[in-house]
Amino acid sequence: MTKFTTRLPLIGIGVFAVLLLVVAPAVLSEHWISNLGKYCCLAIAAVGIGLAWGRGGMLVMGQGVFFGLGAYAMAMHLTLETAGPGALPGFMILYDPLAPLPAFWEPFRSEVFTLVAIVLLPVIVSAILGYALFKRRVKGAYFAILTQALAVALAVLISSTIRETGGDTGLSNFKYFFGYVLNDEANKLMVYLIAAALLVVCLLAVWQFNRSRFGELLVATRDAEERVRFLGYDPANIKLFAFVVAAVMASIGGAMFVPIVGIITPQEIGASASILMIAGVALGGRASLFGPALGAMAIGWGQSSLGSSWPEGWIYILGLIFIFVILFLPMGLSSLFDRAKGLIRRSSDEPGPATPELREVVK
Amino acid sequence: MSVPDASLVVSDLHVQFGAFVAVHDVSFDAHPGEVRFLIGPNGAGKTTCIDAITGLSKGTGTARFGDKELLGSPAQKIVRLGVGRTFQTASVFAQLSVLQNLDIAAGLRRSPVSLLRARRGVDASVERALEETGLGTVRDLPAGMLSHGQKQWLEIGMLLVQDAKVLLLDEPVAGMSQDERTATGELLGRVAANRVVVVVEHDMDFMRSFATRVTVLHQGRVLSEGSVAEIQADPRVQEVYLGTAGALSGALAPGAEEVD
Amino acid sequence: MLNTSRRRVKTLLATGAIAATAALVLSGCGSRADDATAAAAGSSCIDTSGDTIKLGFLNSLTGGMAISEKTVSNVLHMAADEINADGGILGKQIEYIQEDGATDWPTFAEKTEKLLTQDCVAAIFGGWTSSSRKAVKPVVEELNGLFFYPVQYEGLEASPNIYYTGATTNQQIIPAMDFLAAEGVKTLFLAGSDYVFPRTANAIIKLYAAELGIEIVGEEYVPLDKDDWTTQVAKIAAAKPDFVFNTINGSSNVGFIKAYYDAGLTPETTPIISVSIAEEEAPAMGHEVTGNYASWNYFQSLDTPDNPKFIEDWKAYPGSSGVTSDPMEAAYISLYLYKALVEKAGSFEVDAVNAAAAEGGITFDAPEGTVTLNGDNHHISKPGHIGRINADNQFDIVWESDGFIEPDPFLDGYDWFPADVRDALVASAG
Amino acid sequence: MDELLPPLLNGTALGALLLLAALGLTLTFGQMGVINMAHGEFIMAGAFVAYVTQQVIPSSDLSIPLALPLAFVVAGFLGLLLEVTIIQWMYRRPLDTLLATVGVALILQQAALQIFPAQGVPVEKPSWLDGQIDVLGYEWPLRQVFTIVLAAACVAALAAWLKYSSFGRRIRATVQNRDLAETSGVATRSVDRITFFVGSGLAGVAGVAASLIGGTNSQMGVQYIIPAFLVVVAGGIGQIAGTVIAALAVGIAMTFFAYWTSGSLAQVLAFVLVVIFLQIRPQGLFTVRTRGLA
Repeated sequence: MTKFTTRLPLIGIGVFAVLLLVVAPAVLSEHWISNLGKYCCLAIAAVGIGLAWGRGGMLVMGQGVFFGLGAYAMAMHLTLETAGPGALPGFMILYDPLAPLPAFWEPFRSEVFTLVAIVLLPVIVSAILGYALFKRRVKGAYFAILTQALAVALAVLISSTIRETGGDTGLSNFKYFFGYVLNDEANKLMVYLIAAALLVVCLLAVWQFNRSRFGELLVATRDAEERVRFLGYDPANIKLFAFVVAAVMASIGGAMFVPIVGIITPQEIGASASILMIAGVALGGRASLFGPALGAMAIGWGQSSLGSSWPEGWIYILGLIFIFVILFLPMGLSSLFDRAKGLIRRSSDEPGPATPELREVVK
Repeated sequence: MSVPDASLVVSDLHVQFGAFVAVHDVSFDAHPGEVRFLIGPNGAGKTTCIDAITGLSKGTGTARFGDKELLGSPAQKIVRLGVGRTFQTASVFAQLSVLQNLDIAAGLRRSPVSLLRARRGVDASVERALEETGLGTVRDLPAGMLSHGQKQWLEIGMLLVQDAKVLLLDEPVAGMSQDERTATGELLGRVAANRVVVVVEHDMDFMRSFATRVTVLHQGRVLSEGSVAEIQADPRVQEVYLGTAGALSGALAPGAEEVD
Repeated sequence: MLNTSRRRVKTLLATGAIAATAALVLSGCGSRADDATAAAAGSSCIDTSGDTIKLGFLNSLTGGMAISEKTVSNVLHMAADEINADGGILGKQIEYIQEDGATDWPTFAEKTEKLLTQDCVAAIFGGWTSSSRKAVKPVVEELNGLFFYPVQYEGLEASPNIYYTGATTNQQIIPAMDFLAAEGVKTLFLAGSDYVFPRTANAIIKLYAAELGIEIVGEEYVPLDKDDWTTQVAKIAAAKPDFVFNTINGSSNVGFIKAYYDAGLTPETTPIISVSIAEEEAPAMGHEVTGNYASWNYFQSLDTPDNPKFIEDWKAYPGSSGVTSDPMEAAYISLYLYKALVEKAGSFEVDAVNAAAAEGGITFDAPEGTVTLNGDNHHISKPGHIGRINADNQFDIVWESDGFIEPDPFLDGYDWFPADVRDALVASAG
Repeated sequence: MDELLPPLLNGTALGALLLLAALGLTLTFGQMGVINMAHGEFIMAGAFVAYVTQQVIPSSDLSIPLALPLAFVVAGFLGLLLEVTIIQWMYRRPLDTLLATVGVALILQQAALQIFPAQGVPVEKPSWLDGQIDVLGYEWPLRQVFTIVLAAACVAALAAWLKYSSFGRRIRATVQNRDLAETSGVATRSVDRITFFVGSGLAGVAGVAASLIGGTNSQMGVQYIIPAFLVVVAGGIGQIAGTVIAALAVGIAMTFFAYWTSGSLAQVLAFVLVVIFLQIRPQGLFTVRTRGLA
């Protein structure tokens, strides 16, 4: 491989970072910055899905669970910060004004605890869940359906625990973000930049995973799990690691979603939200580095723009994206890019070692 | 007979699927320096024996490598004890290069943290395996593009970089050309010098050329055991093979049994 | 595969650069919680120079809530067409921008922001669920926009930037309880969907029931999107209450009514009073709902001066569902109320509109009667009505409140509502 | 007994409804490995067929019995259309069928929303389903009995068809070894299509039953899809007996949970229990040894 092609992904991340962190704030209106921030959050979750599904073969249909863990951890902190020291959040008062704050809320008054929880909660939950499922060799459709069922279960649970979690209406009306007034253009830009920077960091992390031995092992496990076992590795551990990383990314995406969008409800973590997260990954290219992030952003943008001008049509388009991409472009739009690269290479009479058409179609 | 530390000793191996007994009290041993063959007609239980020893199927009885009991351990633990295997249909990681395939095999004893770093340079063990299997020229090719024979060699190479002390090979020469068979046989002879090599095979010519000792299985039981000359002379073996496939040297349809 | 150590350094550099950028921004110019210079409300960009005025309609046209919200969107279009035909607002034709909330609450927030900052609409009309309203509320407050919300809700809320043209609890729940007391009901069973409106409504019902001497003999909730009510209905059958108070929302009502009918419970023995079954919803339940009650402010069967024309216009309107109902009537009111406010203020500016509201005296001859805007809490006065569902899935009016009921979202005028709860709620809302 | 009888009977009826919803999946998912997320929308299609039939034949005493075979055929043809246009290209990557059919589900929901009145449509039950029967003092609604009878009839018909018809043998041959079946002269393509037709058709029948129990609207399919898949997975893939037991177990458990706790918690508990159950028996209640957790 040439130096250039091995560096291409890094250059890409660099360009992407400049676009997000420098160009976008300079040219976009406040409204579109806030939208872009939302897409970034979804893209962070998508990058994790790309790792777990694209590289690891685990169709994670319940990423809403982890998105929700991060989002609710953040939202609980912001709600308490908004309520002020010692005060109860407004929605709790009606049902029982004298009862204390539920015990599990109390630690979220702490900024440090909240930040730690955003990372640690998904690690704990996904590790337990993943350990149980992967050790029992649950995979494929079983895995997809079970994770989806858990997302539904969590959404229903939150909807029905109104005093404890705000229920169906969710948590909203946040005034402060770690001491900063949210209703302030400069602070909004800061929140956006944090989300965008986190997306870039996640891309770098996945880039490093993909080129590491672990990345090779993960692909090997996806394609021939038993073979990996007979090379002396426990495939469960390999998948578990990717699953946990994906969960943490979903959680971080969820956490940043809250200050940017200003509301989190069980609907954002339920079945259809979880499936929508997959849509972008499938569109962009599940196994590629940029595919999941760009795909998620494209879906978000489509929802914002096409969903405005032609709402019914957007649902049909979304449905057709699922069908056509999966049917004709299983590796997403990024495979078109690869194919184009192959064409260019061929026309310049420089046969590469592994031209794209030699790659096996994904199983 | 004394059992050297590095020998594989299987005794009273019994494998049952529901009511069907696939392997019935099979015993055999294999020692470094010999190329040990397991043969038998379709459904004799050859592959099932290997499956049981390597943890793919559940079996009772004992299978000891040195003083370590293999039965009952998970597959990946058995591999870590130094017992490796190949499969009837060569299973390599088609999308990864030959080098990456070998590197994954070599990574068995790497620390988890080092797994998170990119590969730098090529391990000496990988270089040796490339040389030994003659795959050096195709090292950067995706394994999916290799010929059938090359894939089998790659699989053997993966066992070599792991420094497996027991190699259980399931029909390694099926579908190979005559030249490739000879090359494979010679490779096996070389690696058997300080390892236990057990080969499950249908190809009788290949067996005759390279086996040092042979066990014949029939309907899950040991029918006969001995040198190539001894088992060829065994009337029971002749009967089984004449009764099923016509002749001892006849080509038995490979791959039609025990597909999992 | 070469040159890796140098590349790793670069990775670190890149990560560091991003961290530095973030840190730089963090320490930047945004205001902190303790800053005296809290951000000023967003400045308006409403364009009044031309002969049109832009308004935003925000309803779920796709997703689960489209079932209900499509009608609201449609009637808003009808109201806009009517007003335009009549000369517009302050002589300007309404140019409405329809947005889809897509049954997704963050989308409601996003579209609100878009309508206010990109399209520069003068006001937004729509929403249905409390979740959608709660998503919109911080955005309109921050950007100082106007939002008109047309659905009955759980009350206990007030915002300078929201006008509520649906009923608050003292205009729907409390009249229903008064009706039950007048009927001599002694025992009551509460059945609701498991979300904020039924939970809050039932909390209030329980307080008021204690005051009225009505015993609550059971309380059951089922998730919003679930049709299966058999277990809960079996409990109702076992509890044998005089009446069932139904706060179920959406199509889950169909499952409830069918299970109820199946169990042999009838309006003669154990009638139901509902607060979310209207002329739109009743047909989907067939004859099995006939004979039960609903509490609303508006019914199609109301005999008021302005109702016949409203019904006639709606039936003729393209895309009409053929029947009129309370939420759509409230949406219809909302646009006319806005027109009245603007015309009184003589301006589309939000602060001017709010000032006009505060002055009081804004009325509109609505299909439900002449409603008056309360300038303090931005709700409107409404008549309470109880209707009984007849075989045509219309409602026969069986009870009406003593005149129009003044809106009282925080239940100030009701001593049985605990003062400490009210104070805490008002404090947290402010 | 007084306490336990109503939830037990109600739970059985709920289980029967789940069974109807899941039965088609034992064919399309169990036998063919296709994860059809539009199965819930096929149920919806069946319910709308019941409505349309009722518009043509106003007497519900006649229209509902007539709607059952009609719904079977309409949903079956929808399934056939799906198989021919999309699924047949994807047998080698079953996991991807899940995502493609999510798209189909979205489109069908939106189409139903635009074709039919948004609020949903009424489906009247036949008058012979009015009333209750007395079971040890509990007035058991006849409609619940009907659901159970319908589910039992569908299970019996499907099981007999698979077991005794020559077509059933061909399905089993195709499932066990597609290549071998093909070389032995089984037209696997037509087997695929007919299997998908019947599996989807069963969703249509479930839709008629569902239209008598809850609302008939564009969103109705959503609530069935996840429980139906859980039932199939818990029952053991492709196993009718396992599906029957799993459906009844989930239905009864959910009803008892709802009886003791709340409707919301019942759903959460039921889902979590199935996940835990699959920890203990990842292959489900019953299992064919040759099939892994693919």
